[in-house]
Amino acid sequence: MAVLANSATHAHTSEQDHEAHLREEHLMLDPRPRGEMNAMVMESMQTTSWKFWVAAGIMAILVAVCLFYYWGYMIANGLGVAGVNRPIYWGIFLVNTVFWIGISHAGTFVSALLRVFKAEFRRPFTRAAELMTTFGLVQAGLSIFMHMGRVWLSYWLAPYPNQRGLWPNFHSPLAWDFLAINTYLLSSTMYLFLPLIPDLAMARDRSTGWRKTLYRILALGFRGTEGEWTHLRFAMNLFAFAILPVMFSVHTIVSWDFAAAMRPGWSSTIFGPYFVIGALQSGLSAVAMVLIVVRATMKNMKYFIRPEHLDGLGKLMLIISMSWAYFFFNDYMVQWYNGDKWTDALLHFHEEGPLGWMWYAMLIFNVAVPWLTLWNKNWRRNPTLLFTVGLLVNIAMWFERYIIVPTSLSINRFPFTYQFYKPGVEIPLTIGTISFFILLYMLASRLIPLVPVWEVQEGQMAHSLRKFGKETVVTVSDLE
Amino acid sequence: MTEQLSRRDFLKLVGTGAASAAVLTGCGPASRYVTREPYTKMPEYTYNGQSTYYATTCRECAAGCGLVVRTMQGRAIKVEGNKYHPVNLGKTCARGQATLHSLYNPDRIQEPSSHVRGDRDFSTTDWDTATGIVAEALKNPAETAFLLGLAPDHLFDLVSDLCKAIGAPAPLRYGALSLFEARTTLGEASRIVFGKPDLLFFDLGNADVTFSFGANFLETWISPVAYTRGFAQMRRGTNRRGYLVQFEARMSQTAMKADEWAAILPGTEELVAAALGKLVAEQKFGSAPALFEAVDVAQAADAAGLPLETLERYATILAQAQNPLVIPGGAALGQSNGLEIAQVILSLNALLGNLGKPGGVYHSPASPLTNSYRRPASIKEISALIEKLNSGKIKTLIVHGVNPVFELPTSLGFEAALAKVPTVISLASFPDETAILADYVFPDHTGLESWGYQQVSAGTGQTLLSGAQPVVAPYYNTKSTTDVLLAAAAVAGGKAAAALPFKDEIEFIQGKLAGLVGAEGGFFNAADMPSFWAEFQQFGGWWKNDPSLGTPSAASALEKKLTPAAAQPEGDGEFHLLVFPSPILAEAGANKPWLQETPDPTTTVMWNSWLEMNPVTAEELGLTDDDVVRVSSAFGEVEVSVYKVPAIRPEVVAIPFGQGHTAYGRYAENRGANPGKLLGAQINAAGDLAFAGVKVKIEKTGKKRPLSRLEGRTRLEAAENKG
Amino acid sequence: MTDKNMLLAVFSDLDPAAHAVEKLRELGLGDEHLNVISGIPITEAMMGRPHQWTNVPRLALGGALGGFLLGAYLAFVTPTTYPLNVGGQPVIPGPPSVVVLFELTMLGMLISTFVGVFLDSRFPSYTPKEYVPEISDGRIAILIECDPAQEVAIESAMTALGAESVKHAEAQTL
Amino acid sequence: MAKHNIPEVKADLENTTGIWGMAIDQDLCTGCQACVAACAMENNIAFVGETDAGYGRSLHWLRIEHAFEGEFPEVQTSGFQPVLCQQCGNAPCEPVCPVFASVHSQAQDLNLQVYNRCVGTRYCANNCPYVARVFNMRDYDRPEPLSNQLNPDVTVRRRGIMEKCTFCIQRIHKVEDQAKSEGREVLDGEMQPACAQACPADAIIFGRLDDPESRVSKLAKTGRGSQLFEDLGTLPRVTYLKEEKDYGRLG
Repeated sequence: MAVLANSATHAHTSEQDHEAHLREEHLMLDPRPRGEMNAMVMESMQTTSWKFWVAAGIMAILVAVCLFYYWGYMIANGLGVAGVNRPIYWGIFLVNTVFWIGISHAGTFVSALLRVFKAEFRRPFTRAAELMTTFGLVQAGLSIFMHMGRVWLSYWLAPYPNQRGLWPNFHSPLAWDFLAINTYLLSSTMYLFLPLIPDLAMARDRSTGWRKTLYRILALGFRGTEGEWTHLRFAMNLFAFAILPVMFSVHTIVSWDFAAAMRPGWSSTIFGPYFVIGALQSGLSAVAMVLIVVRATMKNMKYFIRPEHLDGLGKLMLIISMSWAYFFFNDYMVQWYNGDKWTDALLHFHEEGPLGWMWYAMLIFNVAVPWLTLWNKNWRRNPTLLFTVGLLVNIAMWFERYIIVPTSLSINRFPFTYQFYKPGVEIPLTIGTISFFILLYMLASRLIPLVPVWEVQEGQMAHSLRKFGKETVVTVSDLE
Repeated sequence: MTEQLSRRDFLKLVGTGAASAAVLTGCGPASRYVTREPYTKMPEYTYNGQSTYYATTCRECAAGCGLVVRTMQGRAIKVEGNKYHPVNLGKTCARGQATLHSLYNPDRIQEPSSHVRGDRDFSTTDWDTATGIVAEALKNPAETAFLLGLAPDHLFDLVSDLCKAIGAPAPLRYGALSLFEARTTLGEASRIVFGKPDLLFFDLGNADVTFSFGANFLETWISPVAYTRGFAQMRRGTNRRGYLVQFEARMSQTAMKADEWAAILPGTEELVAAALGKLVAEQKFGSAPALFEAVDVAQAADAAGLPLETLERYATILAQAQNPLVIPGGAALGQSNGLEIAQVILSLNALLGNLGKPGGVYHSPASPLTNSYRRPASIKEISALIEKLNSGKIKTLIVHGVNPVFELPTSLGFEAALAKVPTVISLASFPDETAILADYVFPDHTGLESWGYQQVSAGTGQTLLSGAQPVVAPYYNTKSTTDVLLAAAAVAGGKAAAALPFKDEIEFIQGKLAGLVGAEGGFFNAADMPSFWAEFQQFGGWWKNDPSLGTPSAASALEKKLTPAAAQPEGDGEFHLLVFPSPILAEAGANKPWLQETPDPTTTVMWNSWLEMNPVTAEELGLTDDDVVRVSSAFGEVEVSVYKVPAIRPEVVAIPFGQGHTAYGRYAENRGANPGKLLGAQINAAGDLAFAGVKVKIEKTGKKRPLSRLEGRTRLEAAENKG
Repeated sequence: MTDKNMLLAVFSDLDPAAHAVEKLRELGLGDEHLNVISGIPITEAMMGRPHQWTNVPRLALGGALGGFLLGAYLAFVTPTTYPLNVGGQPVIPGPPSVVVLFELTMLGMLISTFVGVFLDSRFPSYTPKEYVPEISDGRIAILIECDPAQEVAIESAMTALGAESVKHAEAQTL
Repeated sequence: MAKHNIPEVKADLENTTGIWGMAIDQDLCTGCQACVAACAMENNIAFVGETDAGYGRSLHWLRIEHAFEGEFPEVQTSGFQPVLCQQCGNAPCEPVCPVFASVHSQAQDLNLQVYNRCVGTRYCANNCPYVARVFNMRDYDRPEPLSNQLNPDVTVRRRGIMEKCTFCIQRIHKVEDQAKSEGREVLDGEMQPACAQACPADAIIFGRLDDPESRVSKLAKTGRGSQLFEDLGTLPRVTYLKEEKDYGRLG
């Protein structure tokens, strides 16, 4: 559908070049017929090389061994096979929990916040990001369950009374966690599903066999009537607004698991926003990494995901990195300044202890690397470079949580009890959660249209080029 | 909880006890004709939901603390102290607490067995066969030798009577603790200085200044619970808080509790004590007695590695004290001149004038059964036995209550001598090293399943016979050694049968107690044996209400001339080796899992041995924590992990004794190192081993073996000083 | 209305479709007889259609209220069924109650919104419906309910306005 | 709403003395570990073996801390300090448990750990400033017949459960029941936890803090008394009487 404004009839060649450049640059200005885009997305879903299956097979084996076997082994033998001890009662499982919740934040952030503020570059990859939210939360949930000493009784956390009328303890940050993470998991899944319905209907209309049955069931009978669109549009808008505070609350509550505790280094009022920013820091980098992989490996994705998107994500990453540095310094400064000797000991332990390298690596990867690279537009648009930066930032953010959880737990008010933390079965289980995330994502990429075609089309409808004086600029109409 | 018993209740109880004893008499041979007596008014045997408490005597060491064991439905649940018992007044040490792990040890020998020496597969026999084998030995008295432990005393008395009657050599008894306490030396010194051999009673509780020469009385020394109580009393102080100075090269647990630790070089105790004597005498009386005259104070301080001013300050403290006390401990006496050291220290007490005074030195009360001090065998006597074994003159060796293969210094060659004995019978409850090298193991009951008594020789001022009764029925097919010997004597006939005309162990013990029936001044008075016996069991022994301490007299001790000298160390190594009994494991605790897991008080090491080394020394040798080193003396070598600790002289290293078993059950085996392998055979004038006079070499092995410590290693300098 | 016919006019562009709606109104068809089916959300205003009623906001509000009440029950009532002292905090903790209230309010609202979409749209419904797959290729279809007599007039009007096809809408399995 | 006597304001707690309490005289404590062994025997504490013990997983409810300070020959010791659950009146471990496994007993004013309620989040242990809690990392082996010795009054814990010193609450109950059946108050000294009962130096004194005449109350009020990290406001029920090094302190 051509909804573009007419270009000037007497355009200079250079202006035509400029216009062509703009169209090549921006997906929104490079419309293709909806049918073609549909076909491209369907094709991307259904074109699968042997490499994909090899990779998925490896991931499946890793999941079976590293996740399920080792977890079963740990359940059968107790947490003794992990590295936790006294006083380091929390180890990598909680590092992973926080890490995966962090990853999950980016999906919501990209999809909801950018939707609320009508940041148009979000359109082709909202779904890819939302999938990360859901699958990331699955890993976070698994990691929490791994962490529990008696996971077979984990349902006791659910809000229901025992036979004596005893409910869970809502004084406990962990009980809030239970509510918040469940709320977030449910709402992010619903938020993933709602915009997916029209795309499922689209897939239903152009598939056969088992896929047809699957999409038919999932599309729920959606046709696209005025009423259906109205309900859906309202619901999506409401979700976009409402899921943001839920997202902030989740990571804030996770941070309270630490901040509410009476421990040197943990008892910090800035942990809430610091954790939220940390989550975005790792999450956005992960989104960038996933998009780069999707773009490189899936058919037709180079049309939908363009350097402009990497550019946009790169900018966001830079801003978030700066914010992270701000919060980190804020936290560090106050902890350093207050002079409490245990906190002082803890900070020394962070920096000069046996894992001091980790502390420095965290700062370099989280601050120095993004700041030195992402300011440059060309570098931001370079997939390899952005992927590397994203990977380093994610490693750094994992380190950050490692420093906050097991390393900080080494230090308490009784030097007599100080111990080191040596991970045991945590290592395969961490590999297991990463593999499980990748596996879920790979399977989803075969089953779910990764690009919300209707949103792209809607965006392309709204975009046009307009001349202001001699300059042709991109113009966006507000269709809602 | 134990209940307070009024005397009237008690008399009622005696009646019931006697009646029930009478009723149960006819119950056949399986049950005793006398029954166990609960500590409080509790139904005997099982009563659902109710605990029954039995009084007995602890056998984890020879101190003879009274225990009250809580049992429930025939199981021993918890050990508590007997609050009336004069030795421990309701308290226990860690080893006493863990005695349940002896009773319920998974590695106990469960039935009489024979086996090929060194083999760990035992083949079961029955008790009749066992009795026959022991009876054979009794038929050749001259070729039979007994080696017994320091507990229980009733068995030692029985064996002594038996040997005397049949003409066998008198039984020898010793223990690793008596070795490390150099008890013979102390007794001998008492004989020389005070004219009476005795394991003296040091009234720590009433002393206001105590100088201890290596006496680790808070750990294992003689009667640690009693002395710990004395220590607490001293600290609380009647007039002022007592002051403790510990003289030893390594800061032991006792030294950690001392107000000052005087880290003197091992072997210089005589010099230091004599120098103190001279300085004190000069301060107090203006001139030193002949005994201390010859000592050069400055030289003594120099030899000991102590600043002269410090020594003088100590002397002043001692001289100004109202109730000063000087205690000679094992590590000080285990030197080549140990006997002289003991004499000087006892004489120093005489100089201070504390003999027979509160806070001073007393003669321990005699046991109610004998008048004489019964000392353990010295190493000299043990060596004589070993020689005899080697010569082939002994055809049967019967071992009970000791583990000589493990406990004796390897250099004495006990193990080799054992091979020359045709028949070795072990009566051990556990498959210890000696039992493994025996032909037969006829397991005795463990302490909590046994009858018996212990003649308490130290730790209390009251005359005391501590009584033991089984708190539970024997868990396995074990048999009291007393009963085995009684049965064997009957089978052997002749003099043996005549000497032991007792139906069983109870009758034998009652025979020994007969003299106490109707005795005056006791905790209880009973007119006849059944009543006495019931109360004896009920209260866990018989003791006099009032102290009966003797006042030592040292008429001429100070007049003797003495030229004090430093000890002659053995070996050419560069480090003094200090072997000390592990405060937690002591001689036989290694097979009790909870004792293994109980951290050492000074190092917090669990489940293993370590070599204590000053960080300065470690740095010189390029060693750090957990590095495995080879410690070698002229007699052997062991490999052990290094533990750096500033509280030891740089020229001294220390290894705890208690680990390094090659047998003795799953919890003890192949764990740590046995420093007994390093000890020589040098003895002092009293015949005790100069175990503290060995010098060793230390070599790096390059290996590392982390020690399990309760204390974390992640200390940071910044967090070092906790608030 | 047993003898009503269903026509489905398919347009490829927005503007003709909007004109078609206008035309149909001129032909005397009320808004209640029309329905626009599209592959992208088109606002009612673009098509000149009356505002669509949706219950989802009310349901969301109701859900929020329900969630709040559930949260209030958890926060304020459940601790009193078995009062326990934990760390000297009051039985009904203040700030933590806010957390519980917030989470459950949001959960209630979001779940009811989601459910509201299902209720209002009668999801899931797998009965045959008037539909052509071209719609999800970007076509805009107008579903017209008319008397058989009007059918020819409507068909020609639609074709004139640029409809790609006008045909009897037959309910088909989606 | 059910009736309860839980204070609404934390400051109210400051005025309470607590009910059961302990005083530990560090001047008398010889570090002999009798309390540690007695505690293990009374409370069915599992032993964990060399490797786990060295890795900070031993299940000691009571640990005796000390440190050497300085270099030879100027070596000092910090003194032995038995550290156990302080039974805080205002316990940080309690509110953080999501399943109410760590709760406060109103009757005894003790900090309870409900073993069969515990799901093993280990938050309580992280929030305990005294590092007094231990966690069952495995099902520790207790080969037969060692299990004969288990105290039937104390739950045997399996893997995945937090545990800690209880002030021997099974004994408290026994003594209280006994007193009640005899229609009297509990006598001072009648109740002895296993550690205090064993302590050869009598350095651990246990009793009622709400009885101003009890031995423990009097000791807790002496000038030597202090509590661990009082500034945290946890209201510990254990008072440490500090070690004296002065010669000639009047008794």
